Amino acid sequence: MKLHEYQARRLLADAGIPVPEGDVAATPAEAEAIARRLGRPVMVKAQVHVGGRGKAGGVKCAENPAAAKMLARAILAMELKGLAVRRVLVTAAEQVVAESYVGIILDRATKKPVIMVSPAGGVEIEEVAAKTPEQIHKLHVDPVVGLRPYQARNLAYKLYRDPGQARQAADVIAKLYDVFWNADASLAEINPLIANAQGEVIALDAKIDIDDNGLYRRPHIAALRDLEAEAPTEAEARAADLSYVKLDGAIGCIVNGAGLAMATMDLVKRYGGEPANFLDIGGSSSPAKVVSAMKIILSDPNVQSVLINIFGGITRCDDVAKGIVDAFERFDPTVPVVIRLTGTNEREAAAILATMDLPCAETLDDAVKKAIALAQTPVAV
Amino acid sequence: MKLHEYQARRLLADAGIPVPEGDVAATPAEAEAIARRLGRPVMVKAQVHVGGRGKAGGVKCAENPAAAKMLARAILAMELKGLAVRRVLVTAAEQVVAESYVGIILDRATKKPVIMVSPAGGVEIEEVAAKTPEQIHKLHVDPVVGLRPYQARNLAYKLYRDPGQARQAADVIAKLYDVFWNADASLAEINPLIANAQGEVIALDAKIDIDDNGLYRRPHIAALRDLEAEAPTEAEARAADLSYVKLDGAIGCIVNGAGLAMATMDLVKRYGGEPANFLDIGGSSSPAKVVSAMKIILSDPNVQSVLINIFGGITRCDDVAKGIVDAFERFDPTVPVVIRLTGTNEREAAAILATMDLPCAETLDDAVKKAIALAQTPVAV
Amino acid sequence: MSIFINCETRVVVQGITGRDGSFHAQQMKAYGAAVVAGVTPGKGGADVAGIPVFNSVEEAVAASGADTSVIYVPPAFAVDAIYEAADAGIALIVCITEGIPANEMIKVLPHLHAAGARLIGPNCPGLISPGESKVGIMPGAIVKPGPVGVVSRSGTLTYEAIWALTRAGFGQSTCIGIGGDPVIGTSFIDCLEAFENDPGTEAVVLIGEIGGADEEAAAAFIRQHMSKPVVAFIAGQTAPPGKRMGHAGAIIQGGAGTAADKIAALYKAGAPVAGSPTELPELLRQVMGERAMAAV
Amino acid sequence: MSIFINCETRVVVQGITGRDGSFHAQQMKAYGAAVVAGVTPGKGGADVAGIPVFNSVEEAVAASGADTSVIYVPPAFAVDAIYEAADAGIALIVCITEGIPANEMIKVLPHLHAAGARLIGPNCPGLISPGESKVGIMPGAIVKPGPVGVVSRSGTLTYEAIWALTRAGFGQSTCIGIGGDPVIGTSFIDCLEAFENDPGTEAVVLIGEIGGADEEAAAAFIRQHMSKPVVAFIAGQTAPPGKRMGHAGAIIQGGAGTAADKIAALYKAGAPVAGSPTELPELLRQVMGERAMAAV
Repeated sequence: MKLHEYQARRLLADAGIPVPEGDVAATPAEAEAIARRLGRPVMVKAQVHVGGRGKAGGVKCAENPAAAKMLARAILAMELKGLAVRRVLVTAAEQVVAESYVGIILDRATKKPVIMVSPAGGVEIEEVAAKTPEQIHKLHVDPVVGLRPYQARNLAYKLYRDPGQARQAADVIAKLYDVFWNADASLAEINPLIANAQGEVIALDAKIDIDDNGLYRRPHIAALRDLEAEAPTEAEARAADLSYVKLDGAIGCIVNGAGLAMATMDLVKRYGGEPANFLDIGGSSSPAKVVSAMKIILSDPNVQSVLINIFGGITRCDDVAKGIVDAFERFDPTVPVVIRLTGTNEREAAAILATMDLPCAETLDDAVKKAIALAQTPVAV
Repeated sequence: MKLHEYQARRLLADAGIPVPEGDVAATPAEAEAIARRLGRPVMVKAQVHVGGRGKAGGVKCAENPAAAKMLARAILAMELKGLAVRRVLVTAAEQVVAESYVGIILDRATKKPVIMVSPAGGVEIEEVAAKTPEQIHKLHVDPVVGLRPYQARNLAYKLYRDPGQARQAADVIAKLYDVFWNADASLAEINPLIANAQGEVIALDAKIDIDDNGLYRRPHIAALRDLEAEAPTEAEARAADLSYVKLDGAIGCIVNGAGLAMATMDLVKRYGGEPANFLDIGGSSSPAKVVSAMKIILSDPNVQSVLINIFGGITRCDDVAKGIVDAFERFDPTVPVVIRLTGTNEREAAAILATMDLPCAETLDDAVKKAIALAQTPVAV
Repeated sequence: MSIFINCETRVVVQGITGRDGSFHAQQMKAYGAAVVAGVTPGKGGADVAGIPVFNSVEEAVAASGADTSVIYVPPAFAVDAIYEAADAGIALIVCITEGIPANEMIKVLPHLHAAGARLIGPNCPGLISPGESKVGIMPGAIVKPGPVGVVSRSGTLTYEAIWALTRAGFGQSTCIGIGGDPVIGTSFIDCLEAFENDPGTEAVVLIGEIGGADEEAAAAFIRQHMSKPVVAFIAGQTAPPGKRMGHAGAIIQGGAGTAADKIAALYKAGAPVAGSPTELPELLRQVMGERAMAAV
Repeated sequence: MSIFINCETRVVVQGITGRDGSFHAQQMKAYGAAVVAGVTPGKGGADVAGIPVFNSVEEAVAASGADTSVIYVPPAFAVDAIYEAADAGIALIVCITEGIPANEMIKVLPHLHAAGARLIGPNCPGLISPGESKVGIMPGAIVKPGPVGVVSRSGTLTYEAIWALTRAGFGQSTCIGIGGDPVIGTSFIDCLEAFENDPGTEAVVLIGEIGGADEEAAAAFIRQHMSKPVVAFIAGQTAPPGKRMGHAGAIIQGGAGTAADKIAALYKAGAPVAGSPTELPELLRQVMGERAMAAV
């Protein structure tokens, strides 16, 4: 789960990391009020889950409250890479003397959190990493011991020579690690971490991604989920405990298991079709999940045929068959539905579906080919 | 630092461990009020740092508030093993169905916290340990991993067969470990942990000792120190950062280092004297500490001579000599003071003391013998 | 022959009285695995389909001599179950549970290493050595004994591949699902090494997915250390690009972990990659034939 | 000859710009120890009496080749200094700092073990190998080179004993104060074993105190493993009875840790115990003479 900047900023501030004063606004008037309260030039920043906001015009500086209002109106009317901007963050503009980078990510290879810092922070940090890797300093943290104060301090001295600023940066790094760990984050990043004209070290922008598996024990983080930022079908899928990503093709796919779902999509492409979605109904699936999945797929106007591919292990094919029958009764699909059920209780499933006369397939490849062929044929049901 | 039962009980309750309702009282009227509020029979328990309170008559049951008042008055008038009772804990009396024992201590040998539980709790627990050691179950906790829930649960099943009670006991054990660890305790003990008639598992008595080295980072624990429970000279010594224990002999000892202080006392005894105290002025001692030490020793009416034994390492003998001069000016001692200063800056020290014509000694043994000899001689200064 | 488990494996089921635990305990037993004990705190003394239940793994091990554990407990308790198994001397721990926070996993792995225990999973289907034993949830009906080792990050995709092998006449030595989480106890490389050392395995099928760099690491291992042929399938060529892990993700990861990257790495290591799971038998026929010829 | 340190020991002083650190850095240097670097975060680039100061131990080690560290930082920062030294590859860490919570120590010790570092202390005077090197705060003026190893839990009491040896003509191989805290990095036994293996040591003086069971453990080691003679002194025969550690203390501790217990254990192990530190030379004369005769 990705947090918005204003949410990540709040976690940082709660942990004691200095951030610029400010607040989030959903309307131009709110933005103006915040700017007035701050009483100095402000930054108005679009709150959407896309990179490169600044270059896309989603981050602007306003000299006064009236300008803040005007800019907020403009930004709140934007769509950035297809996502509507529904909030802006309004913060006091800081005089940036130096920009550095601090990021923490869980490194799968070493199975440790890795902290990366660079004195060359800012938007070009990836270029810095590629061209001058010696400017990126990495530290793998022993997850059992945690980040030791001396380690935060040594990293901080890579960013600042001035002991006072290094002390501030060490404090920021240590606290960012705590935020990362205590939120079950998979990523926590401050870019840029700036020094301002007064020598203060401040987190100017923040990015935090959360390990969804940790949400059950972090209710305060789970509460931050921005349902409006998701497509409605994706929110509906999550509510039904389905894993769903909408794509642009014509072949709707309902599969059990993420790997098999991806393999099914790959075969759709291989045999000349385009998948309409990724959809994993998960392990021990109930008939109700199949119904929800059918509802979501059938609501996609691009879908010209549906492929149900189930390899029963924990999932019982008869459960899935019952869900299919139920879904047909409820939604009466106008597109062909190709069914391939194999594994646990496949005979019981076949018996349940026998009366429905649906196109069936023995193997994965056959099922995919059939779904593609039927999608190209206009069907009257 | 030892906590009183009512203080330990508060730490347990704050951690979520069930304790009987109640409160601490300094007067019979307060005890009566608590008993009235509880509205049921109560225990009135002397709050002093001695074992065997119950056998000494310091723990009584009162059927009603009037009885509580009367018993509190009697107990508050007691001296247990030389310590005045200044407070009583008044708690709801519980019907005890089963008594078990839970204790956590830092085991020096294995360098791990060790949790001990026994289904045979109560006042005879040490006898249980000696006679039926198989009734004592021990678990060494990996201090890096901490106590795992399964470990607490497995210990709990040694105490209760009933899953509900075992679950409660596991919770108590896990929370007691947290209290132990987060207070920097060297000991945390619940004895007895009882099951009452309703099947509830409750900590009926608690004992917590704190590692003094941890107090700097546990201000809420440090604030619990009961200065009134200490002899005034010991409190004065602590305030001056001296380590002091009053004894009954006639030879006052001022020494740097605990080991050397003990060895000096041993020699006093060996050569026929009795030490009046243990006093360690610590490592890098200032003249002011020597002055404080002299003041405390000279205030002891039993003291017939004072032995100052300093082996200079970090401690500089000239610092000590300056303190001696200062102390003589302030207190004009009427008992002989034998001085043995050796090590760092001993010549400078000798120069400072040269005019004072005090009895000096080269070796430890000589110094001790001289202090004893002078103590037996009436001296007019 | 097989890796990690065989007919002497003695299994304790943690969470045996739960819905999944009790079902799969019986499935394992029905397949022929020696399921010798179960654990559910508070249910000690009960039994599940003739399998005795204990309050703790320690008691279960003492009473049954179990050397392998399989965990079917909810994510909030699964990591503690792993600690308990390792501390009780269990040598192989198979964690089926899905949804364990990665932070918990990176803390427990060093403890397992110190205890000398191997963890498979979490979030995995476990493993099956056809005709020998089954620990986990893989369907016993789709396997048959034979010389092919199968290792996979997936669940049902693995079954698809195994079923294709079985139908084509390729039996398996051991099929193992290592789990799809970012942090897992046993890697592709661990399994490849075990298959390389297993006299009963003649070839290996590796089934990967997009994301991470485990397949690339496996490819490097294959090139340097595997004498036995390996064929592969990688799922996710058409998957929507994964959510980027900020700048940090780009900096820490060498490649992007795309299917194309992984396929290229495997080809370079001499491991042909199938376009569909159903093509795996044909690839196997080629590499095992080649090898047989090379051996002549 | 000596244990743990010798003339090749290269010392970095952690907390070198503090009051104690700067004083003792100079004392060590004056004694002849190779004090090659100091560390104080934020003071990198400065120097203390010609010793270069670095921001981190890592930098200090890289620049100076230090292999031994001595720590003079306040208790709130001392444990982190120990981690830093171990992680920087320091092999011998001597922690002078007093007042470190025992809970912190029991957590850092396994880390040191894994890093292969030895810790002496905390709350100790360090060690001195007369004529070779000095790491810590022991006064150089009271020692002289010779064949007697000295190991002690005390500070000034150790000086008293060393001074008695030196005046009586017994020089020392190494004098080591292991520290008086309940949890320390190097035990009596570790030192006895090192002295036993040190060709330059012919006899050992052990100085103990009441409390704990380390002297009893040392006695058992002496009996089983020491061929070299050991003489001892135990302080605290007249000390007021220590505060009891509840029932738990009584249950966990075998004996009460009294001076009488310890003296009895040592005598039983063949290690005579002096009544006063000044009697140690006479005891040494006896045991070393006995040994000399035994060798004839």
